Amino acid sequence: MSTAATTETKPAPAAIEKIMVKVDGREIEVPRLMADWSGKLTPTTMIQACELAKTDVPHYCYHPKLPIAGNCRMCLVEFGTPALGPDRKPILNPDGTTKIAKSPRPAIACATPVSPGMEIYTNTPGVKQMREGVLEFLLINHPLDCPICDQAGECKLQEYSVDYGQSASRFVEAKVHKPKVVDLGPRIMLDDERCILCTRCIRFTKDIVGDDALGIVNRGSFNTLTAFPGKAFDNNYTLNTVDICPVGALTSKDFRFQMRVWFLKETRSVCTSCATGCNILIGSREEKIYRYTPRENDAVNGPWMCDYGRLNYKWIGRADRLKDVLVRNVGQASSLSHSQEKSETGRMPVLHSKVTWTAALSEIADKLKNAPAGSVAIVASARQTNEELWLISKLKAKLGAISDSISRTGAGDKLLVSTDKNPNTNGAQLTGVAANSMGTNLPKIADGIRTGKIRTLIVFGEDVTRHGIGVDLLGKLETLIVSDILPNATTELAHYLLPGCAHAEKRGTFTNTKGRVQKFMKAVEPPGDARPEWEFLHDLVYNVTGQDGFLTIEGLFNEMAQDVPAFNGLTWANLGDTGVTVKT
Amino acid sequence: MAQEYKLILKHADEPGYMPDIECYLRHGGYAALKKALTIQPKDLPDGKKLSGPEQIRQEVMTSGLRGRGGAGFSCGLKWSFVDRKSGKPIYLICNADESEPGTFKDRQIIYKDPHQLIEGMIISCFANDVHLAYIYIRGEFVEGAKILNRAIKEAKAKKILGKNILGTGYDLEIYVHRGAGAYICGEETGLIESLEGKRPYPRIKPPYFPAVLGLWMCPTIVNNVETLCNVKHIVAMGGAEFAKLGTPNNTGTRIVSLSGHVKKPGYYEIEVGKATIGQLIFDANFGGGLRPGRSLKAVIPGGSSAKVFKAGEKFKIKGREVDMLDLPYDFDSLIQAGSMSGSSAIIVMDDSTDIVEALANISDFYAHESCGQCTPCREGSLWLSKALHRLTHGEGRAQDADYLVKIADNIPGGRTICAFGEACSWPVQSFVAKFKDEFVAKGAADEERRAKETTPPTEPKQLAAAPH
Amino acid sequence: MIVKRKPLNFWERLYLPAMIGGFKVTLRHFFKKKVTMQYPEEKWAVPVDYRGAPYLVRDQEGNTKCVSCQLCEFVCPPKAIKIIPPGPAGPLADRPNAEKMPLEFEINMLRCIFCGFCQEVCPEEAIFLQKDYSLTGTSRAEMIYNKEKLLALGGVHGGVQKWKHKLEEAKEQENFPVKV
Amino acid sequence: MSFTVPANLEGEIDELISHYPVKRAASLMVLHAIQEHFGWISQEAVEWTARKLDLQPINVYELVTFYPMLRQEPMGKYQIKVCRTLSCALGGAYELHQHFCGKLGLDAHKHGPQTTQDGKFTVEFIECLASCGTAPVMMCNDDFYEGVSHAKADEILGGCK
Repeated sequence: MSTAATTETKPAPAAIEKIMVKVDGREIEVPRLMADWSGKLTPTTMIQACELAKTDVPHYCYHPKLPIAGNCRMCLVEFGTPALGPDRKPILNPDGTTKIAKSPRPAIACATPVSPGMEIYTNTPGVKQMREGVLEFLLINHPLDCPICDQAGECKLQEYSVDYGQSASRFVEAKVHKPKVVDLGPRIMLDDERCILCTRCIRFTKDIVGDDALGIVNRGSFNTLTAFPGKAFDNNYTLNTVDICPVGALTSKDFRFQMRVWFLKETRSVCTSCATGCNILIGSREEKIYRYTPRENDAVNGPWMCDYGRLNYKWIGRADRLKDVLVRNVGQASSLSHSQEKSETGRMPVLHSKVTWTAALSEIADKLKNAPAGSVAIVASARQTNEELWLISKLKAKLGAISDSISRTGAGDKLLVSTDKNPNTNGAQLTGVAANSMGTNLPKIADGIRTGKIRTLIVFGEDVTRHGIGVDLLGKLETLIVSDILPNATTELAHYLLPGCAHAEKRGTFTNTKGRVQKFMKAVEPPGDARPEWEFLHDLVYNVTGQDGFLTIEGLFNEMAQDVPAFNGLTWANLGDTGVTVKT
Repeated sequence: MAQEYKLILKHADEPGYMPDIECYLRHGGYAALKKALTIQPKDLPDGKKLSGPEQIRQEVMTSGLRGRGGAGFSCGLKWSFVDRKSGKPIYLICNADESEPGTFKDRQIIYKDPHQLIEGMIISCFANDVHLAYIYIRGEFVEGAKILNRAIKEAKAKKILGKNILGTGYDLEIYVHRGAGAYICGEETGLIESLEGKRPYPRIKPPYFPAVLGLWMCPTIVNNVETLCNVKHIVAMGGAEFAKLGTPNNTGTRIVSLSGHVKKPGYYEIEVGKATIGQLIFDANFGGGLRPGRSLKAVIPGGSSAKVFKAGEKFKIKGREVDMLDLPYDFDSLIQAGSMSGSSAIIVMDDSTDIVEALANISDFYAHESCGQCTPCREGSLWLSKALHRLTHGEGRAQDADYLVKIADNIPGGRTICAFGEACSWPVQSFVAKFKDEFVAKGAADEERRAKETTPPTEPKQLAAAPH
Repeated sequence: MIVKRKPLNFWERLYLPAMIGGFKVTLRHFFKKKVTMQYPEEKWAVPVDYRGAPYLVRDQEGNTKCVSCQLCEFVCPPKAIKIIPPGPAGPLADRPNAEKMPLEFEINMLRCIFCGFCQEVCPEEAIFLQKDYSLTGTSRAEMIYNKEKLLALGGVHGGVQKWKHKLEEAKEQENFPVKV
Repeated sequence: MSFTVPANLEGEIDELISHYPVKRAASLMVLHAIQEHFGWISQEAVEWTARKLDLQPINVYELVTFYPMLRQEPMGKYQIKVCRTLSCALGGAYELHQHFCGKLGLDAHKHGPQTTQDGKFTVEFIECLASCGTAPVMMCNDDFYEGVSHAKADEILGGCK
């Protein structure tokens, strides 16, 4: 089998010297240098060593993808280094082991580099006492308003309180009160009383986004996080500060008071707002999507995602979603006159009848089977999955059809947003459904319809009336088969309308702009009769070509991987949660 | 009888001595600079050459000069840590942010003899290959900043400062940078951040040691005003000669600031360790004793953050029992006695002092001055101050003595980014430990009074009956 | 193991003494106070701490105490509670500092098992199991009590007004240099 | 925007900026210069400074709110700052502060600077002024006074025209 699919492209595994350290008595080998927040190799810190040793060190201000601040003091640990004699050589114990000189002062694990032979102690009574002390300090001026805090359930203050908190407070003084319900920007709400001043948000927006918008004002215990008065905290990445805020100081206005997080089911998925394909978690409850949060994948988005993508989920739950399989009534308009009101597009509505999937698919199959070669055109969408596009390519081959997809471009940025707004442009091209230069076949299809050569048009998820195949041309078609999610001018004119699914309602894979094939899972049930396209496409392909295939997404993907050269060697299983990069 | 030994303030208080350059030159000023700039390279037995600056650095090391700002760290050692191979410029900052309560020694130098500081700075800069230096002066010294600026202007006019100093080809610029009322700017990394135009948040060490990653991430030396002035005298008299002043490991002279309940508060320059605390307080040529009819209650020996000494306290030092008043005023003895000489400021409290009020005052200061960067200090300093405020405003409890210590115990010992954590908790720990009865009595008295005043609390309301 | 039955003696085989013994008990009860109650005409005196139906309560100023934290919904074993949180655009809470109260709060009394977990878990003392034990209705829909009904049934609970206390404390501190 | 900086002040500020290899470092000195000229640092002044130093306004605002010497609102014509820290407190600073407050009709227990109704005086109880040997000490605007007795305090007030 050819293996066009390359394996993970990790940073060149240059020979980095390994050193031995001990974490809580267990010896572990760690590299002397490790990547810091920006990816630069810097001396390995204690917290990194502890992570490699699978020892949890509680922390608030430390974040692996942010510059180190060292201000929360939660990660204080005790440590010792080999005792050196006057000759600068380690002193040995009588039993031959190296003598360790324990440091009289603790160190913050997040900023202190490890040295060979170092011993880190994270579970001594002293360390526990320090953590308890720090936590108590953090809590004395905290409002303790968990019942109304959106962070409750995923709050570090709550989590560490379980481990290191006191059952009763000895604080009898008045708490420091600070501004609450501060409107920080269009998407962010701030509660300064909850803020523990870890400065993660400040560092993120300054060092990652480059928008130095947040800061701390006043002094001492009155320190207060704020943006400059009158200047909104508004860039395309603000909502990441909500994710990294270890407490409930920064909350999302969109998610504000919507649902408690412990009710949310988290589904691994991929953002479809652009070709970057940020890995996400879809938070849903009872078939309703409440939020997207980024899912860490260093090969794609790190721990971040853009605000636009994050909030671009509401259309999935829209009331006007296509829910029924519809067939256009024959001789409509004249015979049936009960519906005279005009549709959104200003045209007289075309009347449809509801039918079953089986009936509609067999009718379509019949029509396609009888269509003369070259009389069918397919407009697929680069928003469809690899599997769906591959099934379409099978159909295209059988029918000798001309096909293409529609490109979408827009402004991008240096961080995550791609100029390509289709999530699967690479998939559409690798499966051969889209033209090499996406969209160049569209005028040819329009011409074909105009000249009468093309009699049947199959459209997936695109409103072709806005891309050069107008209503008049669609009117000339013998058969217009449309699959979509939301109604538009094209769906209105369809002879067969097949309701499809949003990515959150099905499984599949996308190939992002860098050629990374990533899979996504199903979070919610599709509305009404809507079915994932790959499911009914499979039926259609089977009916038209007579070839049987897999009726599971796993099988389908594996079959596709064998067929499409670029995907050779991939299997659904070896994609893992973070995907595999292929050559595009 | 212990005597003052005036080295740095030799001329400052002479009648008619003016802070201008002519007066300074008349008193032999800038001679040490000329000497420093013209030191010839010395051949070493191994064939290498020791340059002039290297020789000055060696002299400073030989002199045993310890920093006069508070920590008492060896100046020579501090200079030796400077990363001279990085290729980055080296900066020197004079820490003139004198802000430790009780201290007013640098003020004397800046206001009365600014050129001595400038000379000390130029020599130190020359010794460390520095071409740009700053004097970070506290904002309240409005006049001081003006005096220094005038002095710098005068020195530039005389070609003592600026390009090609005294024709030796050495360039140095010194600028005065004013603070704006923040104690934390006295912490060297906080000072660097402040100078960089940021909030004066002290930096984490590691990795940001000023000698390697200081001002603008370049190697930086931060020295106290008095330390830099001493450098001039070291060059003038030679390191070995300087080391003869004072006592071993505590060389040179120190200006001691004496304040509080003494007859003659003020500053006194002594050879380090050549006078005891008792002499400084009681001798006629120093503090002159307490006010009539008063007895000594407590002494804070090194600025408000140092641990307090109680009158009559005895310490075991080198197997000998020493009374608090007989402690020689130097770096090491005070550390052995559990406190520190800090910025050499002695605050004397007589028996009229309410010790709880005094601690509340100190705690208020630290709560106000905490920068709020790291958790224990930010939250702890205000908590301590609030608890003490309760105790001094009739809301105390007998248990508050232990309460205070327990809070204070959670702040110091390397849990904070800088030494402010120690500074705000040491007074509380030592005051309460040494005067516990007063704290308990005050709290107990409050409790008793409140019990008399308040009526017993009403029964908590029960769930109202359902309305059906 | 087999336990051997003891053979009956003569008097026991006669049955009469046992019957007389039984009648004696019956006779005794003729002269005792009756314990039966003419329910539903007669109503039972509900003991203190009885755990009847859960209702929402208001504070002494008539404000809704529930802040829609949904802990009761989470803990409810038969999933009888459904809360619709206010969302970002929802109504403001009655109490200015509490920020949040439920848009809708429903308890399906057909599902409720009166376990009291909701009362126990409530951080706001907003829901109490009260004295109602006989809940009737003519439809399933009627047995789903909404917020309005629950609040009306629940009455007032005078407890600590923590949000109010916080607000007052904050107002007192306007002296402090908190200015944003 | 109504906030304009006169040319000579801007010249002075440019000179200050030239003292530092990194513009940002001049922040404090620029703010001092602005405060000396305008008496306080308004929001517009913060924004102007930020533009001048190629910073974001929040960077400057962080400083203005940190340092007590920088004023965010207009102060009295005469700013009286009495030191309250230990040595001065032992020397009678509380009585001195009370004396000023009493004379000027201000509340001695309030936190922060207080200005008289007529805007002539601002009294502030501040931390150590570093002249503990001559307690109690105070400042009236930029002038420093040592060993201030109540009589001397009255004299100082009298001298404020």
